[in-house]
Formats: sequence, C-alpha cells, structure tokens
Amino acid sequence: MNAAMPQDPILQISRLQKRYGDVNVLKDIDISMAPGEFLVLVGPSGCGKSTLLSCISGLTDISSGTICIAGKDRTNDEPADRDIAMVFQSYALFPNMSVERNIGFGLEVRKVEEAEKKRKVAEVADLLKIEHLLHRRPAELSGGQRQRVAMGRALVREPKLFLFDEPLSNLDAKLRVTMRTEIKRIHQTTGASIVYVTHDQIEAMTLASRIVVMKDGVVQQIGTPQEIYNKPVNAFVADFMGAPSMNLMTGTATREGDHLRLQIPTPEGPPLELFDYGPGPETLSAGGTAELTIGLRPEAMTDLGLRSGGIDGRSLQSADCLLDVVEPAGADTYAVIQLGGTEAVARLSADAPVTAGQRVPIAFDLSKISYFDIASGNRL
Amino acid sequence: MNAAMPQDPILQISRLQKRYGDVNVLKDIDISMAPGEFLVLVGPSGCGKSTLLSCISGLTDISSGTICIAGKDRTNDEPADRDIAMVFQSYALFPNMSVERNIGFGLEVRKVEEAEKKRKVAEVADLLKIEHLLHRRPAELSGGQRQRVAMGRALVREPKLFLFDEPLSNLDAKLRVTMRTEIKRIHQTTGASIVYVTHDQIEAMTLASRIVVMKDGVVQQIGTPQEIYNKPVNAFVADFMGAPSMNLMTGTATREGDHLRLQIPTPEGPPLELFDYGPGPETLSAGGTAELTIGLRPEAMTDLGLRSGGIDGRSLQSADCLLDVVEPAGADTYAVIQLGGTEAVARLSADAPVTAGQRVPIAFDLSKISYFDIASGNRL
Amino acid sequence: DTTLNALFMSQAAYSEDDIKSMTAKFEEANPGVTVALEFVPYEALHDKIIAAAGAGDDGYDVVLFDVIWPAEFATRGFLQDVTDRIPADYTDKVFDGAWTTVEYDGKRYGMPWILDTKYLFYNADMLAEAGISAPPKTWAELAEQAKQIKDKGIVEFPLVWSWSQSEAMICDFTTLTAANDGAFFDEGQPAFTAGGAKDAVSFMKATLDEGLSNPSSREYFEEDVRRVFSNGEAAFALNWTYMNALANDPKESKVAGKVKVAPAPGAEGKSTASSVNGSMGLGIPANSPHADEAWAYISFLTQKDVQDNYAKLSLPIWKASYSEPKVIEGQEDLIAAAKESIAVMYPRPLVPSYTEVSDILQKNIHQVLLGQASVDEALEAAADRVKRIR
Amino acid sequence: MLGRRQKREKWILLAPALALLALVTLIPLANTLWLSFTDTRISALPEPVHFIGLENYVYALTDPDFQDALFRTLYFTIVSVGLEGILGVAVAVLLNQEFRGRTLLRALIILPWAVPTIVNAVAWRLIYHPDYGALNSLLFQLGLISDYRSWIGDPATAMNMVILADVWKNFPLVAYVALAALQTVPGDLNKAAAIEGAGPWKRFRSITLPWIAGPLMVVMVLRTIEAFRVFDIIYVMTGGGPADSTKTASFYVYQEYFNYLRSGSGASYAVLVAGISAVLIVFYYSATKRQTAGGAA
Amino acid sequence: MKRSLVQSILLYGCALLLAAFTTGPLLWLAVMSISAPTDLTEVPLRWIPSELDFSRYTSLLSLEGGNGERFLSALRNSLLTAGGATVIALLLAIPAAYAFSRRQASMVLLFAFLATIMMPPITYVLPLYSTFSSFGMLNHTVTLIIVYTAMLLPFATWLMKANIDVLPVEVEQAAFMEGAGTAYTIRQVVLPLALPAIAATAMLSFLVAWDEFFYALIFTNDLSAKTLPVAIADFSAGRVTDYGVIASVGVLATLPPAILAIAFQKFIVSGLVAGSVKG
Ligand SMILES: Nc1ncnc2c1ncn2[C@@H]1O[C@H](COP(=O)(O)OP(=O)(O)OP(=O)(O)O)[C@@H](O)[C@H]1O
Ligand SMILES: Nc1ncnc2c1ncn2[C@@H]1O[C@H](COP(=O)(O)OP(=O)(O)OP(=O)(O)O)[C@@H](O)[C@H]1O
Ligand SMILES: [Mg+2]
Ligand SMILES: [Mg+2]
Repeated sequence: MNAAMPQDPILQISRLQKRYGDVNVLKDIDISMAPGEFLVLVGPSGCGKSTLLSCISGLTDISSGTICIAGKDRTNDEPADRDIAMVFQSYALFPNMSVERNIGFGLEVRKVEEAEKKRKVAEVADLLKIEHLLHRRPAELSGGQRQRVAMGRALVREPKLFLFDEPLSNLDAKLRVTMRTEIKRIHQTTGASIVYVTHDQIEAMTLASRIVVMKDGVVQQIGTPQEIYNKPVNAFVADFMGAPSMNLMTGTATREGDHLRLQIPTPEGPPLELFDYGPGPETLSAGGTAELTIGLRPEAMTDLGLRSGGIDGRSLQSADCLLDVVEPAGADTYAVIQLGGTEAVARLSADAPVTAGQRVPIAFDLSKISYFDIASGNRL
Repeated sequence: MNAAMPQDPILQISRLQKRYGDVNVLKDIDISMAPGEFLVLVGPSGCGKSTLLSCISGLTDISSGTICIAGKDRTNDEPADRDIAMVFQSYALFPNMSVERNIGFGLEVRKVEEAEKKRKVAEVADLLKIEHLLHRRPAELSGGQRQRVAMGRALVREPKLFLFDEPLSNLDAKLRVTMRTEIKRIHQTTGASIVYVTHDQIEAMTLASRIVVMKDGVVQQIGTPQEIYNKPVNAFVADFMGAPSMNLMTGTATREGDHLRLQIPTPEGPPLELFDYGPGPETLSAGGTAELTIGLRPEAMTDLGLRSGGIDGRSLQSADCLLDVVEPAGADTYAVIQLGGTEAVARLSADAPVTAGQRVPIAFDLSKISYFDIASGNRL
Repeated sequence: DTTLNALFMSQAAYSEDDIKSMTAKFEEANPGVTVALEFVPYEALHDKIIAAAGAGDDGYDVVLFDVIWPAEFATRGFLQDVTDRIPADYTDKVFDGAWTTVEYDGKRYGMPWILDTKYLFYNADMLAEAGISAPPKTWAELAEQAKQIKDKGIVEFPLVWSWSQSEAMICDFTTLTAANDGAFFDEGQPAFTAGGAKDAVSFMKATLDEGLSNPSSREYFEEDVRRVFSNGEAAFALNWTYMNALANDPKESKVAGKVKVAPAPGAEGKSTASSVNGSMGLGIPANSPHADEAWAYISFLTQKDVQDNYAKLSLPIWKASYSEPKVIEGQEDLIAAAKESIAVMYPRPLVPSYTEVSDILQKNIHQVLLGQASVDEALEAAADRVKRIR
Repeated sequence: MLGRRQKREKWILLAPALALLALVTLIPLANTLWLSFTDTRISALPEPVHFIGLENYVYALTDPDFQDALFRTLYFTIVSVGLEGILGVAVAVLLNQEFRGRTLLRALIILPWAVPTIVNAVAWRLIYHPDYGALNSLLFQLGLISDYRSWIGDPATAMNMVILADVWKNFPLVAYVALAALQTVPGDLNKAAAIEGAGPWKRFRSITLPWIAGPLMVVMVLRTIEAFRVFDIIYVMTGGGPADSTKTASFYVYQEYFNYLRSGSGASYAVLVAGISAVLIVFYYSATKRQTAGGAA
Repeated sequence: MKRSLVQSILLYGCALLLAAFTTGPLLWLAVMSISAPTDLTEVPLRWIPSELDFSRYTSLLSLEGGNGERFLSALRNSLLTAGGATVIALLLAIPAAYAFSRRQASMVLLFAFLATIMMPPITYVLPLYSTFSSFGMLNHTVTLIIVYTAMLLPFATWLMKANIDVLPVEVEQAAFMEGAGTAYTIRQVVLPLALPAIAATAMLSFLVAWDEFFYALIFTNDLSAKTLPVAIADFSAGRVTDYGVIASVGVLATLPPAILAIAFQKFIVSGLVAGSVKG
C-alpha cells in the first residue's frame, strides 16, 4: 500500500481525509508523485476519484491531512493560487466565449498583456492543431475539438500540475483512441506532471507511468501498469483490472516438494489438477494444504499453447475442460468453463474448432498465476 | 449487396426509401428475412438503423418502396395492424401502470378477456422470471428487470415479428452480458423472428444469425457473423467490424505463378514483401500488377506464430518490422507499425519482450488476408 | 314576478342602509317586485351605466345619474324619456335646480332624487379658540380666518378639500367660479381662461401656497375630507350634505357636536354665497324591460314622504319639505344654509361632451395645484384641448 | 414522423382551440381594425357609421396627450421591467446560495406574485396613504424623513411608486426563472473558471450571466409585453392622476371608449397600442427563437 | 472554498432584507385587517394592534349585511369563472398541445396563438363587448368563462406543449405499437405522465384568471357576475372609511392563490422552466 516516495515530489498528499457529513469519502490517502509522472487514478464509480482530484485542485475543502504541490503546503490555498490546471469530463468550456478567449481566459484573469496572451494562445493552438478554430464558439466544435480546446486552456498557463477527470469519456470509441495518443504525445513533448482519472482500463494501462487503484475511498495499490496487471495486491484489484476480468477460482493448494499441487473443483466430476513450480504463497509450509483463491487471467487459459506445442508440464500445462458456452467474438473466441465455483472464461483463438458442450484440452499458463486469501482477498 | 432471398420470408423490404425533406436517410433498402431468423442491424451512429426499424414498425412513413410482413403488404398499415412488437432502448414502459398492466397493455387494447389476459401475462412472466414483480411500478424495478418487462410486453401478444432498438445499451457492462444471454435463450426457446439494432459488435457477433451492416442509409453487407468478419465486402465493413479494426494498408500485388507477391511500403526503407498462395483477386491476371488495399486484422499480425514455430512460408510468414509505439494493454500488447501508409496495429502476446523503436520479426497470417479496390473500397 | 336591477353609488348622500331600508318599504308595498341593489363608487357610475347599456335584459332597470350626464345620455339614447310619466303638478313643487338634473333639450330623462350642493363646514370650537365669532361670508374672509387659525397653531392645515384629479375637484372649482361670477363657456367657446374661473383656480392655488389647505387635499376624495375633518385635523371643509349628519355622529367623528354648517361663501361685490348643482336623478335605461315597475320604484323613492323620512344625509327635492318639522329637527343650520344655497346653485356645463371637458379641466387644474403649470398656462392649455374635442 | 392519418388528426386536435381563439381574438381584432377607420360611437340609438379613412389616426397621432400617455407607458414598462430584472437576478443569485432557511425564503418570495393585482394595488395605496400610510410612518419613525410626504399624490413620485408596487409583485417571477436557469449552470463551468483564477464577480459576469441570459431575456420580454398593457394597478391606485401623471396608454384607450364613447377613435388608439405590442411580440419571438436555437448556451 | 464570516453576515443580511421586503407589505395588510379602526388612523401608526378585531372577517363571511353578500357572491363568481375557464382551457389545450408537440403542427401557428394573448385586451374589448351585448350575454359568468378560456388557452397550450415535448416519445410509440389509438394513448399514457405539468398549468391558469380585472370590469355589472377584483376595486373606492375592511378583503382574496402558489411551488418552477426557459 506504500508507494516509493520520490525525491522532490511535485505532489505530496499525506493522510488526506474527506468527509461529507458522516460519510468518509476519502480515507487516509497517501500519494507521492515525481515531476513528469503520469499518475492515473482508477476505481469503481463512486470510489472517490473525482473527489480526490477536487481536493487536489482546492475546489473542495479537505477534512484533514496535507496537500503539498512542488514542495509548498497548499492545503488551505484557493484553487487560483495553487498553479494547477484541470480538464473536465464535460470540458467545461465557456459557451459564450470564442475558443481563443476560452484558452486565454486564465491569462485574461491574470491580466497578462494582450500581445503576450495572443502569442501564448497561438503557441498552444499550434501544438494542438486548432489554429483554424480560434474564432469559433464551443457549440460549433466537434467533441474532439472541444477536448483539444479544454486541454489548450489547461496548457497555456504552464501550470505545475495538470488534473484530468475522465477527459475522454464523452468521445466515441475511435476518437477516444486518437485523443489518447494525442495526450500521450503532449505528455512526452511537455514533460508535464499529470494526475488523470479514468474508468477505461486500456487508457489507464497505456497512459500511466503509475496507476493508483482506489476502492471506497481507500487506495488499494499504486504501481506501474505491469505491476498492477500482473501482481495485483488483492482480489479486488485483480478483478477490477482487465476485461474480461481475471478468473478467481476457489481451490486447494498443497506444497509438495518443489511445487504446489493445485486442485480446482469442477461440477462435472474430479477436480482439475495443476502443478505450480513457482515459489507460491510463502505462508504455505512444506506439506501444508490451504484453501485459497486462484487467479488466472483469460489469456492464461487458452488453446494457443496447445497449437504451438509449448506444453512443458511446468509453466504451461494442459488439462481437459468442459466448455459451457462458446462465444465467437471475431478476433477471439471466448469459452466459459465452470471451474472453482465461478464461470471462468478462457480466451481461445478465433478459429478454434470448438462448440459448447465439448470437452477440449486447455493450456494453463502457470507463470501468470496469482493466489489470494479467501477471507481477506489479499495476495498471498 | 444481395442477400439470399429466403422462401416465404417473414419480412421482405423492397427498394425502401426514406427522405426527411431533402435528406435521403434510407436509400434503396432491400432485406429479406426468413422466419425464426435473428437479424442484427449495425452501422455507425446516424446511418439510419433506428429509422429503418421505425419504418418497419409503421411509426414512420416511408417515402417509397414496400414492406411485406408474413407475405402481406403492410406498407400503408398503421403500426397497430402490423402484428409487430417493439422493444425500445429506453424500455418505454408505461410509468403509471403496474408491470402486469404494462405487459397486458396490448391485450387490453385488443379487448382480450380478463382471464385469458391474466393467463398470458402469467405465462410470459414465468418465462422471464418476473412473476414476483407483477404488482410493482416500473420505477421500482432495476434496469435489468425493466428490460425484462419490456420484453414481456413484446412477447405476450405473440406477434409475427420483434423489433429491438439497442435494448441493452442502457445497462451496465456486466448486466449487458447477462441479458444478452437471456435474449439468446428466449430466441432459441420461442423461435421468434427478430430484427435487432445494436452498436455493440460483440452483441452483433454473438447474437445474430445474420448481420446487416449499414452506412449512410445504404446496406453494405448482409451475412453471417463469420462472413462479415472474415470476408467483408468492402473496406468500410472491414474497418467497422472488429476492435481494434482491420489494418488497411496500401501496397502492390503482382501475380507470379501460384502466388501473389505483395509489396507494402514502409517509411524506413525497403518495402515489406509477402507471398499470398491463396486465390487472390480475380481481376489480377498472371503477371499483372496492381496497387490495392491489403487488409489484415491485428490478430493476423502477431508474435505467436513465431513462438509456436508455425511459420511455414505459406499461410504463416515472418517479416521484420519496426515498432513505432508499443502499448501494453494487459491481456495483449499492441504494437503500431508504419505500414502501407497507415498505422498498422499488431496484436502481440502480453509478455512479448518488445519496446518501441525495436525491429522485431512479426508473423503474418495470410490465410486471413483481404483485398480491396483503392478507389471504390470494394472487395476484390 | 319582476326583479329590478338598480344601480346606486356608495359615496355621499343616502347611505346604503338608507337605500336598503327605502327599498324594503317599496317591496313591501309592491308584492311581486323585488329590487336587486348594486352600489359602485361614484367614479365607476358613469362607465357602469354605459357598459350595462349593452347588457340587454340583464342590464339595469333603474340607475342613479349625475346632473352632468343627461345631455350625453339623452343624445346617445341611454335613458328613456319619462317626461310624460311625471305628473304636471310636480313641476312647481320641486326646486328648479333639481329639475335641471334630469332635463335635456326640454325633455325629462328621470326624476331628481338627491338635491345636493357643497356647504362650508366649520369646526366651531377652533373658530372660537382663534377668536372668530362668525363663519366667513366671502372666500377672502375664509382665507383670512384660516390664516388666523393656522398662526395660532390650532391646526396645521385649516382647510381641507377634495381636490384629487376627479369630478369632486371640479365641483369645488365650480363653487368658487360661481362665487367669483365666472363662466365655463361663452357662446360655445371656452370662457374659463379669464375672469371668475381664473380667480377660482388662483384662489385654490394660493391657499395651498400659503399652507392653509392641507396639501394632501390634492389626493383626497369627499370621504377623505370627511375623515380629516372628523378627526379634528381641519377647521373648514367644503363637502356635501351627508357630512353634516356624519361629522356630528360621535361614532364616526371626534368632533361631533362642534361641527357647524353654512353656505359656501361668496365673493365681495359678486355674490353673497356660492353653490354647485350637485344633484342626481334616477332614470330608466333604454334597455330596461321593466320600465313600468322601474318607474314605480323611482316614484316611490322620490316621493316627499319617503324623502322627508330620510333627510339626514340628503335633503329632499320638494320645496315643502324645508318647512317640515321632521326634516328641520336637529339640523336647523343645515336647512337654513340649504335654503340659501339652493337658491344660487350653479350648473356645470350642460353639453354632451361634458365628461371630456371635465377631464381636461381636472388634469390642467390639477397641474396648477401641483405646481406643474401656472394658472394661465394651464387654463389656456385646457381651452385649446377643449376646442379639439370632436 | 407523421402518418397520413396523423396529419389529419392534427387538425382535429387543434380545431376546438382554434375555433375559440378565432371567435374571441381574431374576429374582434379584425373588427377593431375596421372600427378604427370609422366614426362609430357607443350609443343605444341606431347611429349612421361613416368610413372616414385615416382621420382617426391623424387625430390620434397629433394628440399630445396620447403621446404623453405612450411615453408614460414606456417609462413604466422600461423602469419596472428593468428593476424586476435586476432585483430578480440578484434574488435568484442569493437564493442559489446555500444557507439555512433557504427553502423557506424560496417559498416566501413566491407570495407577492400570488397576490392579485388589484389587492396589490389596494394594499400599496394604503401603504402610500399620505396621512395613515405605513410608508410615511415607517420612514418617519426610522428618522429617514422629517415630514410626511405625499407619495402617489405627487406627480414627481406617483409613477415611481406605482412602479415599486408593480416590481414588488412581479420580481418573483423573474427571480424564479432566473433561479431555474441558474440551477442549470453546469457546476464544472464555475469550477473551471475558479481554477483559471477568476474571482466571484468575474465568474458571475463571464460565466453565469451569459448562461442565464437566454431564459432571462424570454421572461423579461414577456414581462415587457405585460407591463406595456398596464391598466388595473393604475385604475385602482391613482386613477391616472395626479394631473395625468400615471395615465397610461391602455387607460387612455379605455377612457376614449367608455368615458367619451368614441369607439371608432378609441379603436384607432387601440390599434396603435397593439402595433407597438406587436413589435414587442416579434421581439419576443426572436428572443425565444434564439433561445431555443442556441440551447441553454 | 469556505465562506468567511463577513460573507456569511452579508448573505444572511441580504436574506433577511429580502424576507422583510417580500413579506412586509403582506404582513401589514394582515395586521391592518385585525386592527381596531382607530389604530389605523393614528399618527404615527401603531404597528401592533391595541386589540385584535376580527369583526370584519365575521361580517365578510356572513351573508348578513351588504359587505358579506358582496364579498361572498364575488368570491363565488371568481371561483366559478377562474375554475371553469381553467378546466375548459385545459380540455382544449391538451389536444392542441399534443398536436403541436407530436403532430408537428406549425410553430408559426403556436406563436400566432401566443401573440393573441400578448395583445393588450383593449384591442379586443370593444368588439367583444358589442358581440356579447347583441347576444344578451353581458353580465354572465359564462361570458367571462369564454373570454378567460380564450385568454388562458394559448398560455396553457404553450406550457403543455413544452412539457409534452420532454416526455419520452418512445412510451407513446410503444402504446401505438401495442395497438392503441391516439385518443386512448393520450388518455392512458400521456396524461398520467403529464400530470405534474397539468397541475402546474392548471394552477398558473387559475391564478391568471383569478387576477383578471379589465374584462370583468367591463363585462359584469352586478352581484350575479362580478368577480373579486372588481368587487375589491369597488370596496376600496366606495364609502369605506375603515381601511381594515379593505385590508381584510385583500387578505381573503389573496389566500386562495397564495395557498395554491405555496402548495404547488415546485410545479411553478417546473412549469415556468419548461415554459420560459425552454421556450
Ligand atoms: N457534495 C457531496 N456531498 C455528499 N456526498 C458526496 C458529494 N460529492 C460526492 N459525494 C459522494 O462521494 C463519493 C465519491 O464521489 P466521486 O464523485 O468522487 O466518485 P468518482 O470516483 O468520481 O465516481 P465516478 O466514477 O462515478 O465519477 C460518492 O459516494 C458520492 O456519493
Ligand atoms: N425526424 C427527423 N427529421 C430529420 N432527420 C432525421 C429525423 N430522424 C432522424 N433523422 C436523421 O436520419 C438519420 C438517421 O437517424 P437514425 O436515428 O435512424 O440513426 P441511427 O442509425 O439509429 O443512429 P444511432 O446509432 O445514433 O441511434 C440521422 O442523420 C438523423 O439525423
Ligand atoms: Mg467522477
Ligand atoms: Mg438509433
């Protein structure tokens, strides 16, 4: 739960709490962020992502804790004094002003002189390729263009920190991909420090230098996308990240010599048996047996290993499974298998010659396995 | 563009046109549908899917053409007389009536006698497992339950034809999957004839017996999900179906003996060369050369073939490519390659040890290749 | 059975209770006829009579109308000609001033009912306190006495008038004009720009300027005058007959018993007293379907007996009444003043466009009183405007 | 989206309403127009009617009193609607803040609007009473005036006092509409402006006011049209006085009809007043059009 | 972004001022209505009555004596006209609004509708007067109901249209698909959904009719048809020296609309918002 504390953090949140009346919306948040980092906040709806962003911006008062930006304690400063910029999901463009005035609004408020302001707006417009739109009103822009203007307004002041609250969720799928690349490019060009809220996992995975996963106002895990995806600290993170999500099957593990024997019950008969030659849960001593949650992602249960002959009995093992439902979905075919008390999904190749009700061999990639405590859900 | 014409079609749309003022929203639609078929309409937003459904239902007058239902010309009939039921995206339940009255409304209007009505409603409620909800108001139901009531209202009259307009798009992701299965089950149980609009490709692929792809009021292709996915009739359909979408690269093909030599230009140097041993475009005669669009789906450009040793120089060929951007996305890693004037996306395995700027071998699955005319976009 | 709709006003003269009681007696005497009474403010009376003329059978059967309207009503046919219904011997028994109320062009359009004019009421105690023994005989004297009272600090504004922009003000103006021997028209041309009329306006303005008249007079109607006077906030007031009884009624007045009445003063060398003809008559609208019953009702209300019995708020039209003990008793000074005033009653112009003439005068005189225009300017403007009337 | 049957249905649905409106407004309107070219008078006798062309209009347009009445009406309209606008927006902004008692205050301010115009006029006439009015007494007891004043008896103040009464009754309407509009201002807009550094006044000027300008415009124009035909409050409060200083156009026409009985001439005044109203109505039309076209923005 | 103390004081100060300004005149009216007549003519005024005097209310609410009869019959006439006109206007407005909203009746027509009520009444009054006069219909409650209905109709149509516009059209389409006709759909589906809008429209209409003075002044002349506003105008101009009577009539005439307005406050907002904010 503790992130590495960078030296000279651009943003340092310590023991932050936020209550609305009796409801504790944010609980003891500690986040430290290095300059130039791209920090992505994810979590289920209502977990407090927007509230946290709002606290950082100063739009919402916090109940306790401190917020330091670029080394200065800003906990009690007005939003205007914190030298941050924010991009809203709704873009929040001023409908009655031209694009130019929208972008230059922050400078206008700060009474930056006209020529200077024009120059800066032009610079940003150039960066975002919206020079030709400067004289339009927001209502005359497409979604993507509005998104760019909103970013322009944030960029023009060259603030210390950028906050983005689901900036792409109002765009259609194709445009979202384009704008995602755009944001990545701008981050690389400007080296800005960004806190970014999203509920799109691909966005989180591809943009973040680090991801913060939250649940019910508590930070669950902070780490690089790979850490989060491959080594989720608990069942919640495992389930939350990835689509289709990780299969969390209940089974037993017994430490036998250099491996663990895993037994996962099936409804139709004998349990599925697999052997994990990795280190396994530390808590399990030699000869010990434990019931636990076994996590395997759909892409670790596939037919590809079979085709490529990669079955080695160690990291890739094969077992016959009964396919409950088969859904061809174009690029892949998903097969549902009743395993360990859940409807486990296996990702097969698109042209896998299988139908529902068949028993077929499935390759399990045990190098990708995770174990969680059944009661607490914590990684073992 | 011509679908097979089934005998005794339940729905037969001929040369249907729909204009709003000067705007031609639907252009010469011809669709024929066999009883019991599950026809899914897909297409970009605004292409006319809802309008077409509305024309079939009679809620919208058509400008020209004919609509026959179960062999009778219904072009000028009122909606009430067409023996059709419709399920709306918004469910369109009557908020002031109980679930029971909602479901029985059609029978009430038809003055079906009370006992008979009760029986039928109960039957449908049983089928949909909503017996315990009959006395509630729509406002007291969850999204999924409302969805079921809407279907109940459609089912109870046992109409000839069901129309569904994006029935699941108001539900959250998990519920959508459940209800999709539900609809599939009901279709299998009742053998109803269904026309179904969606913008969700997975829904289209998994539910449809045939898919109708539309664009700008014109039907692009009618076919089974496999036909649409593997043999799109033009670049639009190829691009539209599948996510990430098919890579459409410009290159040249030369017929040489038993194969085609494909040359796809790369920005960094010599073009990529592949050899297609399939039949290739008919229009290309021996020794002939043509510039054309080469379509390959991301899952046909991968590293898996390399690992499984499947490279046979015929359907699976390997070639070195420069990776422009590498986006690890959890289950897969997407690599962007500048190829044939486009940012081609290759789908690599999640743990592929690649970084941006590397030159790595990529396996191309030529059995999945498509060719399109550059000018018209039509499949060659 | 017949129901008569009758329209009366809810100001001055007979009270609602009086009229109800007279009506009850009529209904008693005439079984089969009932009368529905409607009371509206004087200001609305004219428009109601006009508007109801279109109401056919649902209009009024009997209306109370002011002395200034017969010309207009007759030329437009709103009232029935009742000349033949009036017994010939009435002509001599009723005051001439009363007859002018209902006559136009030699025909009678109703029966006079309220014989009224404005009297000078004064608070005898205040006068005594200021050492004044007799009420003023001329308007100049009145101003002088008022000044005396004001200077002694007995009351801040000794005079109170009904000088809101209304017909009430014109009545005061007419009284003053009569005193100064002025005229409204001379051979059809406006004559109020000079002479007595001009003097009247000048006098009105002067009393305001000198602080003798209560400045609020400019927004007062008769009822306000009565209230101010009854509260002991004025020494003199010009008002209709009805104030005599009410100002001396302890329930209505703080100065009951101190109120005396005299004819409105005259002007030195021009008149000894002044008075405006403020009489009103009862008529039958042209659209009344019950003219006979209506006439019976009018005849009843206007007959001497009835009038004599209700002579406290309004005096009878009958000459003989003024020597009836039951009329005189308790209001001897009023009767004395009345005899004098009735003799000199001055009519407002008897022209069909009187309403408009009056409106024009009201506006312009009011401007003078409010200090917005000089007397000359205002009267000239009024004359110009009157000439434009179509 | 219309079927053939539905197109026919449209007229069936509209017919009763259209018929009534034709009877009660269209025909009378045409009739008034016709009257205005004649010398018709109100009379119980059959009188000959002459077509006199534009004579009435010539008379009306050269009538200085009528011009005065028109200007007075304009003054009344502009000042009262202007004040209602300013007060309404200010109150809306206040009521949009969070504070204890807000719900109660929101309910309270609707009250003046529910007071019938006539009662409003009567109540204020009593309040303005020169001797026993609450206003004089209050100001006197607060030491704000040393002598009682005549409020509606003084031409200098009469119109403004009528306006005050009118504003009191009608500002709640504007406030309610402005409040409703304020509640649609997306919170994000103000937040964005705050982050950009804008203070409260700047935010109000640059964000809030432009946002509510549309609906505000609509209700203000609506009020303008209503104020322009003011009659009842004047009839009861001042009767047009003192010295005609509150006589408005509608009152003028009323007088021409029912006091002077010149219906032809009155009709020409009415047509002129209606003409000005028509201009305002067109203004209203374009205001709503812009409003719907531009969305809430 | 917390509020500072100064800001709080300012805020509550303004709120108090506003409360005083809006309720002050009304409270005073109420106080006058129960003050002894002599309290009302004191200089300077007594703000707190020396004794509570409810006699005016008793006399106004009893048929004995002139005031009570005048007031009560005016009240009856006002209820009849305002109520009748509201009901009929709604009956006509709902189908018309449906035509505008769902059957694409021209917006120009709707604005022509609206323009008619925006014209000053003096434009219509004389021809209406002559017409009603020639049919002998003056001084009848029915006549006022007809005129008020026409006066309310465009406004009611407009409000209803704006409110029907925002109802989900799919629900009606669903009813059509299920085989219901237009009339059945309006009755069973549209009306229940539009109930809040109907309440708002009815209330606003009622208030407008309740408030009307000009036509009532000209078209009525006695107890049988005179409405409250005209009766109040008569009361206040006549020989009433007791301001308390006028005040109590005012209070009584304000009660019904005030209760309606407070009770339906939410609807006013939604009605107005749909109407004037949406256009
Ligand atoms: N002003 C407020 N008063 C009370 N509770 C609030 C307030 N604002 C937010 N909350 C609560 O705080 C919690 C966190 O809300 P927040 O908007 O931060 O969630 P989120 O993670 O951004 O969700 P989403 O993904 O839906 O945007 C929610 O339960 C919400 O109901
Ligand atoms: N009543 C109408 N008047 C004019 N144009 C209309 C009307 N209804 C729809 N259109 C136009 O017809 C086209 C097709 O609309 P339609 O609703 O059928 O699209 P769709 O394919 O259902 O889109 P979506 O996926 O967004 O629902 C659109 O361009 C739309 O703007
Ligand atoms: Mg959020
Ligand atoms: Mg659609």
